[in-house]
Amino acid sequence: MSTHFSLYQPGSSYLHRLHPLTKLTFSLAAAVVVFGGPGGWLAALFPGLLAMLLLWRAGLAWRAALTIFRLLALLTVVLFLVHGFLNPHNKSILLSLGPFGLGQEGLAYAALVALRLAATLAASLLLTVSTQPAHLVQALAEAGLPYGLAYLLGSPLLLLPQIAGRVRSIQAAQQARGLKTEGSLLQRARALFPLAAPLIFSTLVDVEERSLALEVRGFSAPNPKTSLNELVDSPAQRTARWIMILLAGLLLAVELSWRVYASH
Amino acid sequence: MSLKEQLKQDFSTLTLALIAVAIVLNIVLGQTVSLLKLPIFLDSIGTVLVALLAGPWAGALTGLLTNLIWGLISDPVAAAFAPVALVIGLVAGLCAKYGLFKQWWQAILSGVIITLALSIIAIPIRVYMFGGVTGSGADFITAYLLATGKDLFSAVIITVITDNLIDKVATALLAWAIVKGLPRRFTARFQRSSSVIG
Amino acid sequence: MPAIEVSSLTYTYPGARAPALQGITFQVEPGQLIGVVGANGAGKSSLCLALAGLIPALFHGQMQGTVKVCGLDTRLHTPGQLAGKIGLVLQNPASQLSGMRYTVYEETAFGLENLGVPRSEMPARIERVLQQVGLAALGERSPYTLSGGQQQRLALASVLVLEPAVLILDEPTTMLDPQGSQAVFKIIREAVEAGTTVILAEHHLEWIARYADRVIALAGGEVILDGLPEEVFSSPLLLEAGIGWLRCTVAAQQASPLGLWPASMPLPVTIDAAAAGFSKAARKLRDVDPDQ
Amino acid sequence: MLIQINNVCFSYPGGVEALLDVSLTVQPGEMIALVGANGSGKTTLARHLIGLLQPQAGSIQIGDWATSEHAPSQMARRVAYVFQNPDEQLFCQRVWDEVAFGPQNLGCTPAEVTSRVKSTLEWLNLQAEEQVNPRDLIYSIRKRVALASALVMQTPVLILDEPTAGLDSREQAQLSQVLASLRLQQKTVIVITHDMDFAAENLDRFIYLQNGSVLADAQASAFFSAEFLSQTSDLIAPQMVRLSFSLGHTQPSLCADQLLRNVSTG
Repeated sequence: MSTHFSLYQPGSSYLHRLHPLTKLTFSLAAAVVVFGGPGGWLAALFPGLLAMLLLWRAGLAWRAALTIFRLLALLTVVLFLVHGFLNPHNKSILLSLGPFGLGQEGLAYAALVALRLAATLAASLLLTVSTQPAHLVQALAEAGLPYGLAYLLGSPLLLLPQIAGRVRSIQAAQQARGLKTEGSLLQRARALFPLAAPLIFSTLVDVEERSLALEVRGFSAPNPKTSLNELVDSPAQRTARWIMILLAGLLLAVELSWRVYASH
Repeated sequence: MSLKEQLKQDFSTLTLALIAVAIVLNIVLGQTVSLLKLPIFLDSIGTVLVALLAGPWAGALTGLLTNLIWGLISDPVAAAFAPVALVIGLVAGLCAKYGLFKQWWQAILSGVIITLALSIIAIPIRVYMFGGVTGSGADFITAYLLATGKDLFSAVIITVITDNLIDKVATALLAWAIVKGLPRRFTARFQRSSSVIG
Repeated sequence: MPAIEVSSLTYTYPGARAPALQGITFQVEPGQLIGVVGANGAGKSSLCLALAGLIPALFHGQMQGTVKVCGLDTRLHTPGQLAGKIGLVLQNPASQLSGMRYTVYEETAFGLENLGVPRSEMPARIERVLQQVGLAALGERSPYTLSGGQQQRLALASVLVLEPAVLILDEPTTMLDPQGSQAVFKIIREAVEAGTTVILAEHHLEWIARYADRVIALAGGEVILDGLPEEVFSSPLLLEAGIGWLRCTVAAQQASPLGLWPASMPLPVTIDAAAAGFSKAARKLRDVDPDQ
Repeated sequence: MLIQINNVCFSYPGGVEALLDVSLTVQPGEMIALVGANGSGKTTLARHLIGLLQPQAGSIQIGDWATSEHAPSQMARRVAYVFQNPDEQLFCQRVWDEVAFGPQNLGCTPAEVTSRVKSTLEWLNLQAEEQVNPRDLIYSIRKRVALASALVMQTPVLILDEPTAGLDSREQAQLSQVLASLRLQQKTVIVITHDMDFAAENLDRFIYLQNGSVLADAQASAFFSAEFLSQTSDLIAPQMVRLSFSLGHTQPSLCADQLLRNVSTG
């Protein structure tokens, strides 16, 4: 499976051995705390640092940091530019460049948004970098997620390279019939249907054979399913999950009631 | 037909297999579009196709899962916009159900309706979670509007609508043309496709 | 109890004008290898889907008559219930991968997991079937990096691991090269020797003529011939139905008026039978005319 | 149209199915079978001929055009390619538009397009299917539509990738007639195939690839020598050839009449 389609980094650190639901709960709880929590610097900083610490102990911090940089660098720059210069709340101008002034409030707001995104991303990477997608899907299925949904979460990832490979052979086939893919916007727009339609048609018509193959392998068999791979879980992790859910729920409830109270 | 039977029918193995590849098409078609350097994403074509063939619930699920999976495998920012993708599928399915995908001009109208509906969800997410920007080309529109004195919220409203209008209309038209061109024996297996092919 | 009983099976796809299958009746004893031949559009695939119980369950449409496999009426059992009894292999290797598993070993386990086979029993069954299809060494490989031929053998393994009593293959070698095809045919023969009943729809007439216990020829959705390979593959009906003969049979037929094929011998349907006949005729020519 | 392939080397980014120093000359009007196992480089070589792939070393000339200097959409004027899977090519709502797509891209006038499409559909007796949605046709007829959409380009060179896969004997007979008339029109035809029976009866020169290099290049009767066949497991010789050898003939027969002549001479 071509790795560039997944953030998963094979390994055997303690993080890899943690039950997928524990890591999923941490990621979701962190997101709730960051965006649903009291909203100050601390609410963003704490989950992010905790996630990076856990990643660091598993030797995955460097890869996570790189991924965060790759995904957020451009966004952060744009945030600072847009809010630094254009945020309506800018009062105290730190630096003026011609008609525009760099507002302190705008910069602070941009920094907070960037920090929140980085923290949530770090928490989600804790899950995605150390968990093989199929194991996450299995964990969800064992936790009662309907099998059909588990299939929908698991299979696209593996079908991706197969179907992506067709884009090139379809382009070849149409170019062999004189289709031009460069030139004016209109010409390129006209080339869209001859390139997109065969990909969609061949993929959709393929669905019938794919669903037959699943049926014949007992996909909709009525009996409870078993699994070859055993996911190690422990009572400790189970309690940890409940604690995280309670904490996040508590924080959210406090924040909501505070906002309701403050608005009257 | 009770909701339970409707759901059971909407989510047969065939529909599940359809949704799985539709999720892949949402992700892969971006490649074809960038190959042609066109100003659209086509990242919800699979969602709309499923909505037309298997109904609003299946369409909504396709959109939701596309962004969740895309977030899982390469860009967690996309996961934040999963509710937007859900709305695209739901609204497309409803448009089809009420006969708004029979003719090509109705598909354009549906594209506009989808754009307006998704904006209701996309704008708050973009403002509160991302401070109004996502690092894509559309940020220039927001920046320009802010520079002309608009407040962040209204700047983002205009950005989201202009950014999505062309793409969603193109997506609706393409989906309509595809369903029209699908083999008769294939669409016959989806009771809901009759709302498009009639 | 016969492995398969089909009685006056007629089926029309939804929205289709003409029926795809008409009044089909035949029985198959366990452990037999049945070849199904027919021109494109004659109903080979529809018959395979009906025998696998996927028609009418998944395709709706109108069906008359009954299909019983291992004594189970396919209209009274869902595909999920038939999964352990009937295996089906289709034409495109890549689209038969589950899309849920990362290694050949796990892909083979997919069916066992669906049927709820206990985890302890899985390794033995998986290793045996991977040995059977010659993929034992590739257990840890990703199914998506295999060649077409290897993927088709994996499709076979992931069905044979359920130990079905009946195995149906719908043109399994069309997308494979000769080596891939021979490997698939070898696995099919071994499955038959192990007692599995096999229905093989194929354009590759030569292999069927040599190894099938019986051949059913279809045209326009009806059975036009049902008999031993020697009878079916030398019947003029096959030519009219656009199925055609093997080239060695055609050669022998052209040879008989020239006295180059022994009148006493039936037309050959295999290379070996043709070689035997022509060498006999050639010897007779030399005895009659020694100085040649 | 003369084809010159000079010392072509090529490997995919992953290093799969490479071409190793392939040199071939194809005279106008030759009917060629490009054979070998999957992954031996057959399709890779064919894709070089229409400029879809550019060699890392060496060059390819189609007439006076070097494929490195002409975009594929230009090469489409000289080389038509029928791909193995018709479903990765067909996209129109009607067979007529599908076949008309190529000539329209070449800039033919509407009148020219109509006459070309009409004659090509008649040639492949697809008139009845003219207004049908290609995807409502069965697989083998879709293959014929893909063939028509290449023949309508009326190019001097034609490449067919596995044209017989999935065809029944009547459809194969029809394809033989198409190849026969292409031979009369002095077209250069290159057929990638595993079907040796079909190739022996319709094509003349056999080029055998293994791991990206040309191991054998000969006329049919010389190609199917007992010694060569014993070395390779990639090919299954035509039935008539195997029958000749098991009858002890020295020369392999390629069709029934040839075999009967050899049998009668004892």
